[in-house]
Amino acid sequence: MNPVNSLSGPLADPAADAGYAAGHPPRVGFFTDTSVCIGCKACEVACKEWNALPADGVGDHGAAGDVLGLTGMSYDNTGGLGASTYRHVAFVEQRVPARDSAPVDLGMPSTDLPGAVQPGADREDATEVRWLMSSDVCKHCAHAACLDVCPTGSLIRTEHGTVLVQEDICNGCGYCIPACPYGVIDQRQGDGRAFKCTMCQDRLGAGLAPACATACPTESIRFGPLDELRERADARLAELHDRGVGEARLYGRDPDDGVGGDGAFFLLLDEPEVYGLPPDPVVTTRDLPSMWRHAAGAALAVAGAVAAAFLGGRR
Amino acid sequence: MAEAHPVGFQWVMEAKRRGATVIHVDPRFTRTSAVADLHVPIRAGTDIAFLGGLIHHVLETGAYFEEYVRAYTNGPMLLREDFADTEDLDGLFSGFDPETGSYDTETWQYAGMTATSSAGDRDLDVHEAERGQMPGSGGAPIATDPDRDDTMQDPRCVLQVLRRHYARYTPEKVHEICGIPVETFRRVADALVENSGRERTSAFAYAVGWTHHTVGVQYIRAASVLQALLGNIGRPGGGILALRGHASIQGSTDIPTLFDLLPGYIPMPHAHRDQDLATFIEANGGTKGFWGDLDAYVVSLLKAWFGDAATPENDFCFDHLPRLTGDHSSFRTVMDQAEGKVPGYFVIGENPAVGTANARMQRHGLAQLEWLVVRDLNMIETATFWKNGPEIATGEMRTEDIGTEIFFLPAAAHTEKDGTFTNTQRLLQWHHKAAEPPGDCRSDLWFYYELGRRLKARVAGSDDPRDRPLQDLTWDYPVDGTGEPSADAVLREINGVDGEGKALPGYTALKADGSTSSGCWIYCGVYADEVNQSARRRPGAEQDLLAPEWGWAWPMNRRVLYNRASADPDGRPWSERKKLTWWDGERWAGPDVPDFPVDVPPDYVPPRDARAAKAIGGAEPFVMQSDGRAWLHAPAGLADGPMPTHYEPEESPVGNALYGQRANPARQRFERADNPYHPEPGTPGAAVYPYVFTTFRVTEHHTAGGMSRWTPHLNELQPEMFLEVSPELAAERGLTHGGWAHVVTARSAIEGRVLVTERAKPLRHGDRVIHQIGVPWHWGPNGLSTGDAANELLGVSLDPNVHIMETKAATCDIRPGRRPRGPELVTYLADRRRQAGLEEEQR
Amino acid sequence: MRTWIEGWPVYRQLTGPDKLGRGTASRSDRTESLRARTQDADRVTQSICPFCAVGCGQRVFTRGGRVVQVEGDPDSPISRGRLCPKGSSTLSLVTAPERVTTVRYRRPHGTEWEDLDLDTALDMIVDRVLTTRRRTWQETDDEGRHLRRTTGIASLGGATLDNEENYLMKKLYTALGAVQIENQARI
Amino acid sequence: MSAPEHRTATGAPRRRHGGGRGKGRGERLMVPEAEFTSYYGRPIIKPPVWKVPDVPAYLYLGGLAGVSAPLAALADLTGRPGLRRLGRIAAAGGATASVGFLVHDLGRPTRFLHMLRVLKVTSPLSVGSWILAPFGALSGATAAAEVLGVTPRLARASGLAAGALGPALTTYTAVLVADTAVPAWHEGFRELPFVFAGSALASGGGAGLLAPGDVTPARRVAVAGAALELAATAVLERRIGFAAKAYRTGRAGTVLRAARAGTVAGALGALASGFLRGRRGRALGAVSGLLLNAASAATRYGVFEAGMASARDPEYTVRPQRERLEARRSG
Repeated sequence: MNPVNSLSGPLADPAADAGYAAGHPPRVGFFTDTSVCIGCKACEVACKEWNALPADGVGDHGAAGDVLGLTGMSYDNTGGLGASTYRHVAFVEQRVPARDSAPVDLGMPSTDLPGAVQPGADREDATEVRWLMSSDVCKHCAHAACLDVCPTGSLIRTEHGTVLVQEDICNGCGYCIPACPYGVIDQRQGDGRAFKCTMCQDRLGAGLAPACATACPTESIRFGPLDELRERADARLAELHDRGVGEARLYGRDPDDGVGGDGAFFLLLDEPEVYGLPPDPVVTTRDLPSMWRHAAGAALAVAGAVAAAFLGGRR
Repeated sequence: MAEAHPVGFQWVMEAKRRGATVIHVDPRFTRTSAVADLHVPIRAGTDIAFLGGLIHHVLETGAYFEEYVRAYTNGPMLLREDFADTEDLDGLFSGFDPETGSYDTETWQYAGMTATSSAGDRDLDVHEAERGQMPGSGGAPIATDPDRDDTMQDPRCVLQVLRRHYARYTPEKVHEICGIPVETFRRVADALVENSGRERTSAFAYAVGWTHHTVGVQYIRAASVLQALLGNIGRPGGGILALRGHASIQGSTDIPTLFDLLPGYIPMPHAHRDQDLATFIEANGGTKGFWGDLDAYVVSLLKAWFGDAATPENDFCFDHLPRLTGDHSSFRTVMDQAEGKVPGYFVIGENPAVGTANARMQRHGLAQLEWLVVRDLNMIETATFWKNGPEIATGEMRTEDIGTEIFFLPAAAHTEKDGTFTNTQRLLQWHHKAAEPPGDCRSDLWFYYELGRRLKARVAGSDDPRDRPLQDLTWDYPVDGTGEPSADAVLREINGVDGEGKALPGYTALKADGSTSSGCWIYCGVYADEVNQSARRRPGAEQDLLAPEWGWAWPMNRRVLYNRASADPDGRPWSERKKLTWWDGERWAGPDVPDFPVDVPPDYVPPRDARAAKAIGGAEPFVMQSDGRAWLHAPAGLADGPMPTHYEPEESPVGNALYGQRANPARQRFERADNPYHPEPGTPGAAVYPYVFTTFRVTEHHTAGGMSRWTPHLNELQPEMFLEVSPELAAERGLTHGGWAHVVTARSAIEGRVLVTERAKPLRHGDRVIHQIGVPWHWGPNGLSTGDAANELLGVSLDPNVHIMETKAATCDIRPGRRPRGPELVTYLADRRRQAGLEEEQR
Repeated sequence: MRTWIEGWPVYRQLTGPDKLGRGTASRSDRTESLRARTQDADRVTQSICPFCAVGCGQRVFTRGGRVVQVEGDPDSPISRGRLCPKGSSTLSLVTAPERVTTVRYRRPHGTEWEDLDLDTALDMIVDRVLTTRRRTWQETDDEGRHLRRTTGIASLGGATLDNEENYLMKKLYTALGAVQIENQARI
Repeated sequence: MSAPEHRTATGAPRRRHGGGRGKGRGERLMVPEAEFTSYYGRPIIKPPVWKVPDVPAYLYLGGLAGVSAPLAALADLTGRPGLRRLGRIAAAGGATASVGFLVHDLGRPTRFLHMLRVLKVTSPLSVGSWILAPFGALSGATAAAEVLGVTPRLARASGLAAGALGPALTTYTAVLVADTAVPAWHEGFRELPFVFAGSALASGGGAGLLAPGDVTPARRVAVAGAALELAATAVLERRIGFAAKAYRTGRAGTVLRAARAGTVAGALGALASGFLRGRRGRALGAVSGLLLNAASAATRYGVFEAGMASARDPEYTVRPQRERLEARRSG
């Protein structure tokens, strides 16, 4: 049984923690294996079609705000997740040493890439290009800061253990937006409310997989009960390591991490920040008890200071 | 493949997961390269040198599948003494006529043939220059067994000729021509050889990167030669897979809306003084193999079209068919349009104003029409060229001056009509109508049915003999309440019926006596048992991998063509791992429909007077070929050589490192003011267009954009025309990432945002660095995201066999900043042409 | 009153298991009534993707005669239910507000589109075809070879046409004697 | 949007912090500084959509109201009608305006009442709403009675109740900003309540200096608040590591430096005004009070801007996390 006020650490059953009775559906999620992602963006389109999301930015070149028009960020003209973009495919182009040269750990960002060749130099054989693609999505954290800070109860934990914005409740206070350690949720311009991936809550209810996972041609996006996905991910990681892909690593899989494990986790081929993901996210509410204690102390100081000011005679 | 066929690519990823090696050969580093085990950057337009290098490697290291080559290919066949190779003639084969720019192919034949060579050559009424237009469906008719040497040691045998032909395609030459390092080349060769043979197979997949060349057909031929040598044809996991780009582009060639073909790859008849049906059959059919039954196919087609009017007495209305006199292909036609010779034009679900090479010429053609019918989902550029075409902006055309009358008829979407698409693996799949089309939107089936109905009504009482074909045309299709004709009934007509009006089971049931009809013999069987077989939808999960009960593949629902070759000459599988079709003692067995007469045993030797299907020996898997074998050397059927030879593209920055002959000598060129070509490499003006560009597609758009530029969710993903250049080229030309640049050719200049990417890699050619620019294909002035069309840049020069244009390799210049606008563009281009020495030459 | 107070999540927080208001207590009416629109479709029609030649299976969901969703057909052994971005955009393709649904006519030298009745348009096209055909008919060439054709009417078709459509096109054009019949397949 | 920073489409530009101290200069660094990698320099977290001046004003006015209420209540009890009257009006006015700014900032203002749909202790904004709502009602009633001159007993009771809630109003806003993933705010979650408390005291006390009659308690409150704010800010900047840069640089740095100067000057002025008699003292007190309020508002705005800046630059998110990760790996 979860402690009812759990704010961080492993959480076996987030739905139970949110009041769902025993027998609720298992916690479901996504395992996104970026090693087989071909960057086709079917997930982005299928998501927008299903959820009837507006396009953000067609024909608008370089206006302020989110990324519009050609970004120059490789083939990523989406930029990031947002209020009308629940799936975002990142494209990272890297120059790396040719595979036939001595193996290097490509994952460590702390050094220059060995063998890097300056543009203009002859790069025949010396290096090759690596093009990483990864479909990002809301992580549906076990400890979801967006949910916990939401003052209206618009953001809830569902029976599937996912995190959902209730459109009929949200009043657009915007608190969830900076609370998210991944920068997922955002306010839709012209609407005012906050939106993010729902894991296709309506489809889940009908026994369907979310639109993105349904479309994904190469099974880079897998949907299912989280326990099964974690097993599958572990097996895939071992397989890749066996094949010499030492840079493969899982991200968000660990229930001991700062958010209690993600409901949507990833197999990455480089450090998370390369893909625009925080390397070690922590749910902000982990520190909330301490924050309240400090605030109480400070409030007492205010009360004390005001009271003390009235001590003594009047002038 | 990951770029343009992502869902098909799932099977490549599946294979990779199971240990397959995936190699991607492409001038550009694409999404496919990103997940391939090896990306091999290649100079655009040099694939035959690369494939030739592999053929050289396979022959010189003895890595070919000898038993397969001996039994199933024409490797042992002896060639005529007077055949001369490119080795002897510095890049030409024997028989070239420099005046007509075409080959007499007689010397390419096998030795010991009693009949003289191919159909066209016997057909004295057909002019030499028209022969390229004869598709040669059946290949060379062979009356007797040619001479052969089964040891394959005779210097005149095909295998030895092939070895000599590819002798100079060494890894070092491949490096020089293609820019592929020797070490990389060896990795490819090793992977290919290691994964071919009895136990393993390799497949080649290609798309328009191989076909859009002046030697496009020979690209595919080169892969065929290589795969035949390695024993990778007719076997599971083998083959050469065309990844076609449109839902029914395969169907569009099977039931062709192509000038030179009748349904089922039957050639259109040529102009003749006195050709009757029998001589047409004799000239075009084979004596052996399934082309030997051409008479049954043609008669059944004529019966399907002209019904009771087609009788043995009137040659089944064979004379109702119009006759060709040469090239009537799209490009030829457009040039005729531009000269005002073609008043009427139907454009149906196509967008040549931006989608076809030398788009400016296309629009000039459109502007000279009297009337134009455009049918499409969206208001495409072909319908609006008179309003917002680039020539309006440059002042070359004025709307008021354009006399073209235009009917834009909105079309129904695939969800709004019944019908079949034939996919890239020859699979016919029925799509059911889900909703009524809105407003005036109608299916193209409705349009043509209605057009035909009204035309027939108008000529019903005519006694003009010209109208007879129209009067005789069968045109009775049931219609539903909305007037929509039944696609099901049309499919049934395509399948064909017997004398009692029952649907035929397959093409072997077709008769030449007029008792059967079939609108397309290769599709015969799609309505077998009076069931629309294309609409079968037994879930894949309930079937084996071939899924024979999903849709229907022509011919006869075979999923792997020539699958007889998956067994050895004795009918045993080459290996247990790779078994597919085998002789079980009584018949050919296995999960697939055997591509072979099912009860002909492996040891069957046809009697000398046997013809057609009966003439196929029990160990001759290539049943459509007149000798039953895969052709390493093509004795007929090709206009530009019996063996693939490396030629440079029409426009390339360097000369041919192998031969004196630079480009395909038989290629089709159009020396016209509106179709200027760049100077040859080495001439003074060549430096004006120093770089290579190659056109490409991205996943987010579809071809010229007619179906993708109006969809918000696709356009936001690729919102602007861009140009891919390497950092090295960006530095050389001062291009800024994210800024504007324009690409210039003698035809036009187009602009786009610069994407400087290390995926683009300059290649070495000797001491020269070759820069290649990637130009995506999808934009035009209309839609949600707009931009210049790549086709503005391209000139028209064609493959001589199939009249397809070269879009994948040409030369250009690139400059920072946007292109000049308005009339300035015209002067700008003319200035560049003058610098290149083209303007005086042309005008 | 009781129902009203029960509708107040704070009350549900205080009385139910979800003290922190994270789940059950905070659920809204809309959340409780969420349904996939595919569940409410009148009909599911099996179709084939109209873009490339892989031939992926599609399921078309319609409600009240309108297409409400298009997604991959899991039964297809070719695509196994998956679609690429273009295939996934099919709903937008067939329901696009930009789609033109009426006949548009541009008269010779005209500067604007005009409206035209579909039936009239068909008759006008029939007129044009017959006139042009008669005017440009070639019975024989200069050498007396039989031609029996017109080179005055050309056609260029896209490769998203159904086989049945291509068949009627080729059949009709051939009977008319038109030979410049071409297709995307060559382009 | 073009991406002028990047010469190519190549992703993950690697930026070395502490520019100019790179390898090429022959310097030997004690500890090689970790490189910082991001996705095309794009922020990792989403910057708040909260608008200026709505949210800084909401923070400031909450503080002003939260201190004015107890000040008024105690002035009432100790017979300082001037201070009482001004405090009651400031409390009610501050609370009302604060709510006004909050509602204005909502994406769906008509759904303001949804704030009271749930009571979530995990949400500082929920808790704050549940404080602000009764506080607003109580202080409003008190001020109404004050202005209308009716029901002084009831006004005293409601004023006391509002006064008791007031201190909470001053510091929950610090939790509100700290309970986010915004590095400059979250890292300062221990200090920010005291910064806000001090700033609130300075503004509330400062406002009290405008009152007629004896304003000694207000002066003390103002000076103590200013001292607390300055001290807490100093501690904050020292203790929160890399995120402190957000408070020192850019617009936030400028604003906060001005705020600090204003606070110091206002506090000194307030102190001095206690030694001056008559109108000069009162005038100096009033000017100081206004200055303190301006400074207090500037502090909140500066804190707000520091947070925004740290949210926009991915380095604030990545570097501390990366260092934490490396420390965990090596330790």
